[in-house]
Amino acid sequence: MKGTVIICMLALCSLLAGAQTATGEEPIKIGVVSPVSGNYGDHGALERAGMEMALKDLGGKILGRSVELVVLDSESNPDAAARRARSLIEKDGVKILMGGVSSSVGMAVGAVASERQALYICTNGNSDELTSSKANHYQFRAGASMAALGRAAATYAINNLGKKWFFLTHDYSWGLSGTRWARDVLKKSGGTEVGEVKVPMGTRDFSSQLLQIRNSGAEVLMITCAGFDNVALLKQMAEYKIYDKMKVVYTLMEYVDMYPLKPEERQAYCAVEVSWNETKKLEAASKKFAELFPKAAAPVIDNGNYNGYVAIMMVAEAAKKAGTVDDVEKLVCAMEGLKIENNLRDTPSVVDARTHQVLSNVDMVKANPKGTGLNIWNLEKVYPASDFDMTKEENPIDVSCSAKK
Amino acid sequence: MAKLSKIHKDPFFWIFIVFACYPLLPYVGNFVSLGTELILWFIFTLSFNLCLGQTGLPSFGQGAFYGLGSYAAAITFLRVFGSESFILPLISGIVVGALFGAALGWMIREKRGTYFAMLTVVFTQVCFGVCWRWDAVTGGEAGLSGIRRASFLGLDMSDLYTYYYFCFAVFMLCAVLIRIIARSCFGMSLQAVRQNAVRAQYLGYNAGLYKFAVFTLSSAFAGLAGAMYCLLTQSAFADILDWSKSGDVVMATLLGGGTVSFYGPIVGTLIFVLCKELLSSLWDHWAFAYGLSFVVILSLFPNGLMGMLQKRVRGGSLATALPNGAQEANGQERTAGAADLKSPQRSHSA
Amino acid sequence: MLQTKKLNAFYGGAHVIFDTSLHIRQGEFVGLFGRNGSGKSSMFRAFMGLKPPLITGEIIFKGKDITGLPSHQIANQGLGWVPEERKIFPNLSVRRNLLLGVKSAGKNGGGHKRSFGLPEAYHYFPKLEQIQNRLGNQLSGGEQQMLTIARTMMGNPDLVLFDEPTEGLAPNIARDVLNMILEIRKDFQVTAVVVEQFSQHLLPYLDRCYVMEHGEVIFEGCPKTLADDEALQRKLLGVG
Amino acid sequence: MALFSIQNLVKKFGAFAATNDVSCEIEEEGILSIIGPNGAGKTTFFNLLTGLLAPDSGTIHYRGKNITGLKPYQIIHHGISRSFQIVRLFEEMTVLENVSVGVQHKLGFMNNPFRSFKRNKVVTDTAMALLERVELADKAHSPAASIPHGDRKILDLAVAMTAEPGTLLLDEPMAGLSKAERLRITALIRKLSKSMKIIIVEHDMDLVFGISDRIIVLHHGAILAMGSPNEITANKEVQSAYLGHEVQ
Amino acid sequence: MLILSLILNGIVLGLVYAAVALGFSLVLGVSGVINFSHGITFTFGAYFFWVLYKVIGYVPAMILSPILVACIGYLVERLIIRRVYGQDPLFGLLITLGFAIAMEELIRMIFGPAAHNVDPPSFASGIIIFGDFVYSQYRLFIAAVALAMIAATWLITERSNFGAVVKAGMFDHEMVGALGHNLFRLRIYVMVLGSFAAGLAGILAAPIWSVKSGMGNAILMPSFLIVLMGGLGSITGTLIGGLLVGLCISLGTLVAPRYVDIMPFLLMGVIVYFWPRGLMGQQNIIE
Repeated sequence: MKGTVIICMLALCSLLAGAQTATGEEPIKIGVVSPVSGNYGDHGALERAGMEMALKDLGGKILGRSVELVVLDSESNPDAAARRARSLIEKDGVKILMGGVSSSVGMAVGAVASERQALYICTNGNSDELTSSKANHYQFRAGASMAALGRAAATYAINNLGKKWFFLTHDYSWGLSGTRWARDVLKKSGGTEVGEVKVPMGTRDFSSQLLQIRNSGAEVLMITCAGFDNVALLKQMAEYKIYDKMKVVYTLMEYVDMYPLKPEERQAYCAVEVSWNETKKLEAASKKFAELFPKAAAPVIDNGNYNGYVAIMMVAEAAKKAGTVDDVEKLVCAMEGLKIENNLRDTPSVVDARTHQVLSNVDMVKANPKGTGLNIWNLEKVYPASDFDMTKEENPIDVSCSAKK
Repeated sequence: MAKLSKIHKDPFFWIFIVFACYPLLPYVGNFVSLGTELILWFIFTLSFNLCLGQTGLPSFGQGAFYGLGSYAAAITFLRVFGSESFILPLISGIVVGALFGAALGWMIREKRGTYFAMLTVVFTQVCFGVCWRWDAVTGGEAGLSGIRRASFLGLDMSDLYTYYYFCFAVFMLCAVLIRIIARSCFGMSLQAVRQNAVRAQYLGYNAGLYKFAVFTLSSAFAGLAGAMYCLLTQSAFADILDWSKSGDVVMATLLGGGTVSFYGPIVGTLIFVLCKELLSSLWDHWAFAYGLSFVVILSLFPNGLMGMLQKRVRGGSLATALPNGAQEANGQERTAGAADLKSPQRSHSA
Repeated sequence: MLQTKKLNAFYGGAHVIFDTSLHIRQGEFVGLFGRNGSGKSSMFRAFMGLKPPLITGEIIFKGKDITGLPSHQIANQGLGWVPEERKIFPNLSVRRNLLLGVKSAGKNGGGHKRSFGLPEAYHYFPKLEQIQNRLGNQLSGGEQQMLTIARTMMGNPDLVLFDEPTEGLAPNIARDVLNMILEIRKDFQVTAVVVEQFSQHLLPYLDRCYVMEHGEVIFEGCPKTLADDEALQRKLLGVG
Repeated sequence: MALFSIQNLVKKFGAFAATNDVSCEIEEEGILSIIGPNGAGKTTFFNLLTGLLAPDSGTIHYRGKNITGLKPYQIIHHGISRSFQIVRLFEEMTVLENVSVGVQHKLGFMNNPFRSFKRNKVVTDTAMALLERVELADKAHSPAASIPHGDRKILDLAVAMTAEPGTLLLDEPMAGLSKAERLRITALIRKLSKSMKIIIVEHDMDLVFGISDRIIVLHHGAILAMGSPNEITANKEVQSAYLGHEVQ
Repeated sequence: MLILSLILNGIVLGLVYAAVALGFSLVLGVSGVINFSHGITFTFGAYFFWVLYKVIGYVPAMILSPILVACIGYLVERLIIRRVYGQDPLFGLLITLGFAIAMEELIRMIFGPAAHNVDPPSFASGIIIFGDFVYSQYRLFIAAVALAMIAATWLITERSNFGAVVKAGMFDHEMVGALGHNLFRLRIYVMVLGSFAAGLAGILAAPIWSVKSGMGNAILMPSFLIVLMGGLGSITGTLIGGLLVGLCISLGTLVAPRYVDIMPFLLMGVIVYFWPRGLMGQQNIIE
């Protein structure tokens, strides 16, 4: 039996060794921890598509070296994601990590990055914590913060839609922060809050909540809800004719969540990180994107792929500035204050040195009841994220290079 | 000296050698944190096998204790003592694991078979749900992070290799302990309860109490493994309480043949965990193969790899234990009064 | 009709039936006597394809080898079993318990004989009609036994195995049950084997009988011989 | 004081009273047999005495202590042990281990529960001595599943004896045994009866009438007669109950 | 008025849960297998429907898809669950769990991970409004179909001969076989019936919950709870259990919306403490 045990062990250990890639001309390896399987697999596919598109635009090279994306499945599970991130660093020698659809995954990978001193760009987590309480020196965020999105949506709603609000909150840190910032705006402008329901993650049936909301007499329903739950929510709001009773505002919406719905099922106002029709550049990029990825869930540039795109561009431009991709410390410092010109928009995105937050525009869109094809929404207003992101008083954290010294 | 010459016959010796050298091996040695994780998995599956292999308890809730242990360590570190302690989180992991194990064990000590399994599934789900929601304590879906490995006995645990060897030492300690338990008088009593609960009762063994005891003990070990995992990842997440973790530990144990061999769980874990990692990096839709592997393994090798290798499937192995037991119960009933319709009969399936 | 050749059965490590050869012919009423533990019930279970888990030898029913077949196939060949434990389904009413006896694989016996259905069941056991909506777990021993017999008959078996049909019944009820068995057997031309420890009542009606002891057949012959054999009787009753 | 003092014991299964208002006193000495026709409620009565079943009503006192409704593992502490009709052994263990498991509980292993089982000399020696007493010592290291049925029956008895009971209840000790094996067990029971009370449920009348000091006859869940073998043989009611005549 | 709406909503949800739990409960009762693949049959129902209803219309798709799901149930029994009968309960649990994981991924492979959209039928869309009282027509339609399913199952188990065999099979396999009923076939039938019911429930849920590969997971735990609360083998028990879970979830949104999905577990704990076999449970083969 001892023989069996030892043979099994050695055989399996060597199995692992076999998984190592051969070395030759050193490509730049970028580790991507992103959901491949599981319920968020589609969102993961989006951000990876964005990254690939950016690489294509760069000709596949950064600083003259070829770039290789090493993708590992995060399973949308922070535990698995952290494990995979560690394995990317240990096994593949990766120094730059990116990816992460949910904030929890972002925080988990960020913690690993900080422990191992690797650069990490969280692409799609929007929770405030990523750039406040859970911020660290090695961690950046390409997507907008919930503060910027929530306050943009709330400002628009208070100015245009009504002052009696009801909140529907996805009951986890991301959802709570969305409602928090919207409420902040509501209070400051003297509106009234009629009520709030919190729905746990994984809720498929919102009928009880919607019955409450319908009876509340609110003018505006302010929603922070994402993922599969959100698709169900949109449908059920149509089912209960909520859209007739009040205006529905989303603090953050994904194009792909709305795209499959019928016009009457999506009568909402939404804040989005990027709207494909914001600029001509973006429209052109969307066309290109649709050609490159015919199988993508939606044929436009959406939040997910936009953030992936920005993350790669950020690395490329920071590398240019620092002159290296191997020295993580230099790269981090180069990123701080970086203006990402190549971001498909007319205004560059700026990396905030203090919080490591990338500040782009936030778009406010209104669903298009007669929209056909891609035109599911009209662009209503463009807010610069820097106007709404957390102020120094609200978020005193400082993870910049200067602070480190 | 006679003992020394025989030591190479003890599988533990080889496990010791392989994993003592592990970080030094070329190629493989780079993956220290994977190695550490493997070692923690070993503790976890060995502890689970105390339930399944030794006592025949079909528990599907072991992942919950692992997760609770990991939370206990994180909370101890971050909230309760507020100190940079290394050993306190581990102790609280053990204590919390044991406490929850005791509570569940006490509630379901008299249940059997399928009913037992169902209740453990439900328990896992409740624990998961509470940890997921109660973010004031558990950090909710984002989990807890910011845990550091402080120095311990002058050793810098934040170094990966040091921590690896610490885990290795703890593993060897746990493994020896679990082996001592399995081979002790107490372990023999567990065997007795598994092999014939009625007879064991007539020898004075309170079967319910023994099930409770072993459940507590095994969840204490699981809690320790969880706490050490928390220190490895320096974070704690609700996701590890999900039943997929419980499923993995049962599968790893069965794959190795935990019911026929003490060392089965170690072999099974090694193969299971590594293959899962490898597969997930190779194929986007790895979950398909992963799921099918359950079906294939369970239907083709119900006694696991060790069972296959040993080629002596003992009468009471898991796959056959139940029908045998039921058969005896049947036989007993046939004389237990003509109108005795009380006890159920489990039929054989060909 | 039913024949065993060198039947051996093992029960939890114990060898309970040794090289037994029985032969039951069409239309016969055969008694199988023996003390507890002599292997009678195990024999029936072997016939029915139930445990004991291990049997060797051959069981031939209506010319077909039924050894090793699953029990429902054996039952559908026309073998009925009135188990010692009665095995009433406690969660079903009397009526539905009866209807369960109707076989899934259609009727047996080729239609030349009268078929036993619900009306017949109530005719022979009027008590069952009175309690037809009562649940199985609310019956007395006698009612249970009647129900078991009627339920087995609902499948119109060609051969019925009665396992201690009067066990644990008050004498007058036991006699009723026995009379019903005799009557039904006559009316429906059923071949029957009755297992009892020993029964004086039964002897006059039997065509043949076997006596088993320690898993072996120690006597085979006409009931009259057994009736005269005082020593064997006393041995069977355990008073000798 | 009587060993067992039983008052108005009732156990019903549904509407069927398997034990119907049984009251009796069982004295300290000798071998007692419980007989009765099939279905008379012997096994139920037996299971009530040994705690496998809890009575619906009535009380059982053992040596003056109320043991009604106690669980098997509690009853054993009062000194009552039993064997089984269908042997119940720890099938994956060896013969010696089977006995040792019983012995270690008796010796109070919980003082040191994590002591190695195999190296526990006291337990092994006691178990070995017991095996020698029942003449199974030569098979001590064979797996329990592999020994002949007669030996298994004896092993079952030996395991029951590990509790060093004051009363040993044997459930059909002869079931399924050959002539020679039965003689062996009979001798063994005789030997044991010198040091403890033995209560037997048995169909083998040779054994019952050969070794019993007293016999209880059960019929329809009630006690039909109780007395010495001679009294029972002479009892008309018993005769008729066995022969199936109606008892008026 | 709100309370009334919520109670009605709880009842509707409860009926759907009960309809799904029926199959789970029957398979558990007759085969003793904790069928973790029950959720995936629910998903299969929704997917077949999504594929079919645009091609062949609403009603034909609603009839055809559960039949296809039932075929899958048949295959699962024959190829997978059959291998673990009579073994440790963990075998059945794991083998079906593995199958469910694999099938979920297979669905993603074929149809992609994104959610798909199914419209409610035109005859049952819109809402009913009586003053403050609002309710969705489609939900009432679902409730009616679910109730019909439960009633049909009740009729089958309580009135038909087949149902008697099913109930008997939960109690004593041996005698069922000895009466000439094919236990193997019975297990297949029950699995097919259960899959059919789960598939139909999946179709009903598709328009309101939308179609996604992971949708089956949401109904697995309620099935567990319903079986534990209501008791195994009793249709009435399943119905009661379903209504309890539904009402608990619906009214729970008023009390503690965050813990709404944990509350049924607590209720179950209380019930199982007082009624170890559930409210209507009887002795059965899984104990």
